[in-house]
Amino acid sequence: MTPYLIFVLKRFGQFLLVVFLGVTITFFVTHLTPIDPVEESIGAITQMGQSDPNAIELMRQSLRELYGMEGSIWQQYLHFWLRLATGDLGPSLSAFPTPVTTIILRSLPWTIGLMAVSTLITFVLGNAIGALAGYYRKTMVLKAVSLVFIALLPIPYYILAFVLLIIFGYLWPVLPINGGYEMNANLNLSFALVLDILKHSILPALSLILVGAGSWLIGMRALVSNVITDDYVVFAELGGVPKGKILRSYIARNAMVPQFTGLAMSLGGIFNGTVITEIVFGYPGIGNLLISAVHAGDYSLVLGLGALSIVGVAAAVFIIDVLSPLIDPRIKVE
Amino acid sequence: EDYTSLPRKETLIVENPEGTIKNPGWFNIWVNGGGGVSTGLQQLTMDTLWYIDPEQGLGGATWDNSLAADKPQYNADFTEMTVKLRKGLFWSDGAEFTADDVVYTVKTQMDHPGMIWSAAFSVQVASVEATDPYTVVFKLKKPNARFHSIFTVRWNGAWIMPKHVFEKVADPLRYDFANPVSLGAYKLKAYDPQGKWYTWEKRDDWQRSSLARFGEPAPKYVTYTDPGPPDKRTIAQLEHNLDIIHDNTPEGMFTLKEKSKTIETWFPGFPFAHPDPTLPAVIFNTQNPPFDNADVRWALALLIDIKAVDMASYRGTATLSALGVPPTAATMKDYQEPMQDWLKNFEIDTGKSKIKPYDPTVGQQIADLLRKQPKFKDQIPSDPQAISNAFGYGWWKPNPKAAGELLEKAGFKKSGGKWMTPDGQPFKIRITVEGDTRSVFTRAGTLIAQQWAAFGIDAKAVPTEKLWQVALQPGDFQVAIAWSVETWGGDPDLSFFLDSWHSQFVAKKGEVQPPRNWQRWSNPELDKIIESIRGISADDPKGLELGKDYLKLVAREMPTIPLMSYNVFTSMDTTYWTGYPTIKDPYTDPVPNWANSRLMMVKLKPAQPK
Amino acid sequence: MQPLVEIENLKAYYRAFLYGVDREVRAVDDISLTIARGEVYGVAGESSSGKTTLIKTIAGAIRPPLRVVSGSVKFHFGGGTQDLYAMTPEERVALRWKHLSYIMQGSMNVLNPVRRIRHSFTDFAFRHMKVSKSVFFEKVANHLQRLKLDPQLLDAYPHELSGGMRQRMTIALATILTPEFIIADEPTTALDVIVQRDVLTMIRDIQREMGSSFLFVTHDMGVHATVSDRIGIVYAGRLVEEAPTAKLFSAPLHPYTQHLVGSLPKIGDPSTRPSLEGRPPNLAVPPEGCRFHPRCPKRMDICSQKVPPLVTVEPGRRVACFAVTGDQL
Amino acid sequence: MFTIIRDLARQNMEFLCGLLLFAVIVAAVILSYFSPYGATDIYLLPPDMPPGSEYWLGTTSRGQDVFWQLTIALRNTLFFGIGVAFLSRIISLVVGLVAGYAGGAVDRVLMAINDSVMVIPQFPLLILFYFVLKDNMTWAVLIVIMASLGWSYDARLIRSVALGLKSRPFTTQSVYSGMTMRKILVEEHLPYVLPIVFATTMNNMIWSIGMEITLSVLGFTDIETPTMGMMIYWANAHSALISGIWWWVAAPVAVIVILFLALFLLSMSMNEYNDPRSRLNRMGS
Amino acid sequence: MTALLHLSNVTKVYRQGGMLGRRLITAVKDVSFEVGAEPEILSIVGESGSGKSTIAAMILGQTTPTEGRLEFAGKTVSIHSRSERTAFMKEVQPVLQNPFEAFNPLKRVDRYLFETARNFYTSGKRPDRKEAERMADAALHHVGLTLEEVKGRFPHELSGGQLQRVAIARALIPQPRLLVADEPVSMVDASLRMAIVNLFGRLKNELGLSIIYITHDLATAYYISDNIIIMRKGEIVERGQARPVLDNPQHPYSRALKDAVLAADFSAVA
Ligand SMILES: Nc1ncnc2c1ncn2[C@@H]1O[C@H](COP(=O)(O)OP(=O)(O)OP(=O)(O)O)[C@@H](O)[C@H]1O
Ligand SMILES: Nc1ncnc2c1ncn2[C@@H]1O[C@H](COP(=O)(O)OP(=O)(O)OP(=O)(O)O)[C@@H](O)[C@H]1O
Ligand SMILES: [Mg+2]
Ligand SMILES: [Mg+2]
Ligand code: NI
Repeated sequence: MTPYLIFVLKRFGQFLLVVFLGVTITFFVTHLTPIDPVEESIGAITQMGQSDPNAIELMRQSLRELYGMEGSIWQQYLHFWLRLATGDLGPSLSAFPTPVTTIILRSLPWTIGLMAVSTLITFVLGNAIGALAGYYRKTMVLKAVSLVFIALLPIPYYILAFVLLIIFGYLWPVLPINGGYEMNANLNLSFALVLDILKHSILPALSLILVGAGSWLIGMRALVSNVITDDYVVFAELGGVPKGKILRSYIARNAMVPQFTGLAMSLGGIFNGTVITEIVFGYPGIGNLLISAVHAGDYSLVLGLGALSIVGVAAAVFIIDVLSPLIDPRIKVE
Repeated sequence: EDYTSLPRKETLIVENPEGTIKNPGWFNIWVNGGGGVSTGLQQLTMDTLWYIDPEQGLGGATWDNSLAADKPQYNADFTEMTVKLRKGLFWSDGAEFTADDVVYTVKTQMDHPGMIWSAAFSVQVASVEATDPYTVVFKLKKPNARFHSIFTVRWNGAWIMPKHVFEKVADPLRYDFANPVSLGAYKLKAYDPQGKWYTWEKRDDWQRSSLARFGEPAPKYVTYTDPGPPDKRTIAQLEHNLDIIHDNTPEGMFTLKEKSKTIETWFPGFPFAHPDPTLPAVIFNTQNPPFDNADVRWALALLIDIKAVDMASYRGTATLSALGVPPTAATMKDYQEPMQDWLKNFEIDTGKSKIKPYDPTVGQQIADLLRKQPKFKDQIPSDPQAISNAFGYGWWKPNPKAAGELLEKAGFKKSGGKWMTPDGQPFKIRITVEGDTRSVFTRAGTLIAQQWAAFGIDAKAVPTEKLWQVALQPGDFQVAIAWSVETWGGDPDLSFFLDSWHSQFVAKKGEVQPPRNWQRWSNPELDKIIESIRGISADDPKGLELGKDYLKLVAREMPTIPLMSYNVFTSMDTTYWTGYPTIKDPYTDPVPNWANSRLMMVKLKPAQPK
Repeated sequence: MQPLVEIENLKAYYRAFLYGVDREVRAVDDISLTIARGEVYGVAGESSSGKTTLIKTIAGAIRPPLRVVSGSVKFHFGGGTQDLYAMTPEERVALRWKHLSYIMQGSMNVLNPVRRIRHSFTDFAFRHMKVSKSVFFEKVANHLQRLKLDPQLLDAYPHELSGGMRQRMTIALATILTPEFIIADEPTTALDVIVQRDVLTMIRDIQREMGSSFLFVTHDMGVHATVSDRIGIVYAGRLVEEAPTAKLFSAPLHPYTQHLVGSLPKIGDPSTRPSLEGRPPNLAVPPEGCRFHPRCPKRMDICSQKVPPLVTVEPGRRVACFAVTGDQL
Repeated sequence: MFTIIRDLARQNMEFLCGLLLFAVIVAAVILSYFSPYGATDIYLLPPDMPPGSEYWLGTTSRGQDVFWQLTIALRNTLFFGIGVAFLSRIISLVVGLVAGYAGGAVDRVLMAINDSVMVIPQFPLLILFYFVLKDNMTWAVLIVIMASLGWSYDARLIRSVALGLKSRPFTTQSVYSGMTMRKILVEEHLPYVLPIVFATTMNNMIWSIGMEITLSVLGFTDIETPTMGMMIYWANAHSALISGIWWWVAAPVAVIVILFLALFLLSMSMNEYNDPRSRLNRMGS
Repeated sequence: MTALLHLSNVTKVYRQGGMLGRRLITAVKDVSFEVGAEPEILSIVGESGSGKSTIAAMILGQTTPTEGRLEFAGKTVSIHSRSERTAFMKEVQPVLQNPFEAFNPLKRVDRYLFETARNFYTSGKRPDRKEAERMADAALHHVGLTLEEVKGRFPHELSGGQLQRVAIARALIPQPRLLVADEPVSMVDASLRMAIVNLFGRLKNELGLSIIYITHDLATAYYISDNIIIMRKGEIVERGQARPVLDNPQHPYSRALKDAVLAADFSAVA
């Protein structure tokens, strides 16, 4: 076996351990929830309707049986892993008997689509401006642009998103503000649909980019001002290598290395969804699903989403570690 | 088909207050499977035997025989109910609706615990059979004069299942009922797999549905959608992209009124909102001291300045009630108005003095107060009857002195500006409020807490998500802002909520309380009233008198402090449709998640020619 | 002797604000020297005496807080005369690498760590050679072979090479365009003695082959003895002695040089070596007069009052010490 | 100390701006103790008054003075952010330094814990805590919970620096001076990671305050304690943006931006001051 | 009489690449030597990577040998508890390579002196501040400094020579019997180099200290040491008394090493 393969295998073992620990913690915390999915269901059923107390007691019993909520928490824990081994996350308790996987898979592509694209754009944009601002320290335009992004950073996301919405959806209504596509759209794949989906993603993506770029920018700027004094940069400058080339191939290329780990983390983090984006822009996705699952005490759904996110983050970090020798040739894996 | 929206002029767009539907493809309304209900499913495609309208109803009566041809027929001891069905009604797939469907509905649910009405049928029904294709006979396990209410739509009811569809299904509990077969005037056209919208299309054979009795529904399409948080609904309606907003913040309503020329509301002026037949109140957990003491409860009531609460919560748009029924529709004339004299003379004994706590002029005062704000001046009614309809008849006068006396009577002491309980502890109250979900009541709770705190009580409002499940059901609260009173709206019979207030249903401390009577209050006098109501038929005029007895009892005992009706800020845009229900033509509740709102479809008129 | 580089009265100071105190470090204080075509000129001296600063100033590698206060650096590349501090930045960039290359201190670590070495060659040299890529790399390969480097190493990353190989790579990079003037700052420190020897001989060979001038710095006198034609001794920012290598070692004139040469232990010579007492001078507040006088065994009264001028005592040989030259002025 | 500040202020525009902005924040926090209105009292003033001479930043729809409300909210939010940052910094310092220095099994165990915390989805966890704790979910508890979620990434950073410090010769010198591990970590290594600690503090505060606001907007926090999030929550509950009460939202947003610009400018110029290379760079210009 | 330090057949194998790697590197291969009971300076020379520092680390107890035994004053070196470690450090102290790196630039240099004084007291009780200062001053005297010159100073306020002498003074405080100096002069310039090397000679004579002097520089090894070990690739290729060995090296590698020394003696090159 090559040393690299051994490294990958060991690293994979670590990945499994982290997933195991993370899911275990999430399992027990979710089961602490005081919301009983059965009571939640009864609440939904009796909402503004009939409520013969005797009938409700009967309903309670039959639902408890139906949802398979018997057994100690340890049995349920064991059961959970056994089921998970076959890729089954069990039925959702708030949308019984629909499988958790079905529910998640319905929203997931939207979350991934929006978040992955905007995370990447944010990453590129933030780092590009950060690198430029770190290298050309005196340029006023860059200073101003960085300042704007840095000032956007602490603005509560909810407000920023809402202001965008008011501007582009009300004061100057040019962009759609609700949903992932037009209401009553024909959902057969067509060019028009794709265009419509893109149009609907502009505002959510823009809001994510505007609040997100600042932190990449700050990080990159600091990294660049460190790298800039490294010997190989000075040497290249003395060697008369053109400035643009120095910035791209020497400074940015080296400063990017630590940023990739951050990128992996945020790409992994997209499996958390973004509740506020989904609420403000009515964008489909798993963030809202998560909140409603928590509200409904639907711990099998919460756990499913939690596990997804844990695997997502851990896998992203795993992948970046495994790929790191490619990004930074100095990292040795022997 | 093109990638285009439906013709806007033929489409009615309605807010679905359930928001985004978690399991959008689930249409089996008989199983709680994460699908939507107010998506149009229950309003436009479901039907059952009878409806009671929360307002006045069409055809001159709040009572409507929908699938049934007539009112329910009981035998003398209320152990048997016979239903005659209408003829000539068809499911949207062409099958005829018959008694078999009704029998199937009841039997299937009884056979499948976990279905929504399963328990209710199991507890009551001994047998059900179709004696002929249009007659169903229920035999009951024990006498019940209101068994029919399970098939009577207030907000919803036990919907009738299509036997010909479900009998082919292996397990009705796990069947999603995709492509739902409709018994209403509309059928499913399309829905968003992400659960954001549902669109229904008028049936070609709409005439074969029960709604046809009232005429042809106007909108060809009806879309129920999740328009997002209140501010976005406001924007959408200002842009004429949303015909009916289900609910809004008071401020959102003011903004709409100010900025839009095409907005119609229940009241043309203040308080705009529709008072739903629900009674938000300060609910005490009467099983725990000191709230087991009526004097303490009364003292706390006398510390509330309802005008401030109104301004803080509804910003003046509340319809107040001092009585234990919501100040809406039928109850206005059946209870609120007739009880006024009694209220004016009603006395309580503080131990040191006797006072008359009622202030019949509160509505008037609020109107005067609002009229001072230039923005609203013209929108405030001045006719006394209109004021009473809009703002309620009156409420309790703040009386800190009497409150102090009552507390002292209950053994409390004041020391260093702080009230101490009889056992010497600081009097500490936590008011559980619902937080964001019903922000208006959260606002009310914080203000009441402030008023109590100003009197020397350590009072604070604490928001809890899932107030009902987390606090009310397990009885894990001291005081909450919520409601335990709901009425039919269009019918004075109080059994709808009152029956479950019987002491037989009050849970022990620490155990889960069945819905309603969250205050866990038991009272022998109340039990007697409830038992008397059970013994008479729903439309027996004696019911009204028993209802008044109940009102007097709870006024004396104050197990909850009734505040106001649940005012819903429904607004309707007249750009594409007119003919919405309003106080001038109150044919039904405009709040569109009520199944009764199907009546709107036949009353609407396109605002612009096609 | 044809001068290639003429340095006149060069002064270069560091100015620093430290905790509210304005501090000026006179790291190069009035140095003049001339380097001939084809000559190897070595600069030696204590640590912190200003060797690197001098060399930076000559190479035009000035970055704040270093400032050239006065003096000039003139090159006679291709027959003309270029004044380094009168040129535009563009002109300076044009000189670099084509006529003048500079191997900085720490030359083991000057290659971009995340790119293959091949790219460094493209970045630095390709522009100047008006040939196609393939011809260019053929030339590079030939050049590397001369330095006993396998051309395949072009496709390696710097960290995959040993320290010696990396230094040789840097040297290859600095010499590929056969510049007229090569500047190197401690090019062989931290190398194994055996490797160091190889590298030095190679540098020497290449320099001879190309006929370039070579200015380099080290405080290792053994290295100077091996490579330099002429040596300048720097003490506390000043040139205190300059002499052909053989003369400097066999008959040092300045007391500091004498100490430097005298203190070197030798294998086969077990006699006791003295150590120089006292502290190196602080360049922010250098001693008055001769900067060496506080540590000087031959100190006279005048040494603490007047700065000894650099006097030519015989052709190619200058020294700044009153004890040697007497109070001439 | 004073000379350093004066010095920095004189040469460094960024520092000066940061200092001024920070002074504004500190002044507001101090002012909050002199507020004429109770922090949670509502309907004391006419609602919806725009900014003007009587109410500088206007009043809210709840009849509160935005200015005074803001000072108190700022104070609470700042204490919250600082509390979370402080606690989480301590955890990440302990874990990072110990893991880096001790190495071996200790390192592996600590890093396994670290990574597990890193991958756990924070948001649902916070909401669940909120449900579980209900009334007991005070600010202090929230600070502790947030702190125990917000340390892992920075602990890794600190560990990587500590790994380098371990092989620095002065560490060996300390070991042979007989210092204990605690002493070496606290007195020798800590100063080296402090710049990272400061740099991450700002990010941590942005994160925690952002989280607080998100939780508040969703209605998951104590509504009786005025904070930035709570102000936005109430403004939102009163449709402030759509009904034109923009000052209710603009004021807290402006203050948060000022706070972070101040922190950012200060930490940036301080870092440059600490790093001789870039400090000298600046002087030449 | 037992030797002060005795290494018998010591081998050290490193696994490279941390917990992930598998490549084994034999840094030290079957090495035996001793430092006698009488004070002596033992030089270890050899090319880079030949295992010199690894040997130093093993002697200092920083790593344990993979095979073989290390005895100090007749006892196998075993460090398990903190008290054993303290006792051992009292006897064996290091001098580090780079004086500028050996002190935390953010801390005053006297701190290390006082810490050492307080942690390695020879008398019964832990010295107080005064006593610690006295001990530090005494040690500084041996290296030609006084406490006054050093007290309260930061590393950047001292010259390299001074710093290296402070470092040596610190190592002297516990009154050890062996100093392990791993390339103590490779980072200081020629004029300082002799000052330090001469100091070693004095310490041996005046304090009866044994010193293991690790270096690249054959000339200083020749100048100062009694005995010498020449290493290559983890193995000892030649050993003996320093001067005879260097005057006339036998092993080819020793000869190559000697040849590579660039003589500053000009006539030798010309
Ligand atoms: N960036 C700087 N800022 C302030 N002072 C500096 C700077 N760089 C060098 N100096 C000072 O200038 C003087 C000369 O330094 P220089 O690096 O030229 O010495 P050197 O002879 O090359 O030393 P070495 O042999 O250690 O390389 C020293 O006193 C040093 O402290
Ligand atoms: N901690 C370690 N882990 C793995 N390998 C190591 C470690 N320390 C040293 N080595 C390897 O052991 C070998 C001997 O190293 P050592 O540092 O003892 O050599 P040295 O003679 O001191 O070299 P130098 O003269 O460069 O200081 C080298 O190949 C080195 O790479
Ligand atoms: Mg130098
Ligand atoms: Mg070594
Ligand atoms: Ni022995």
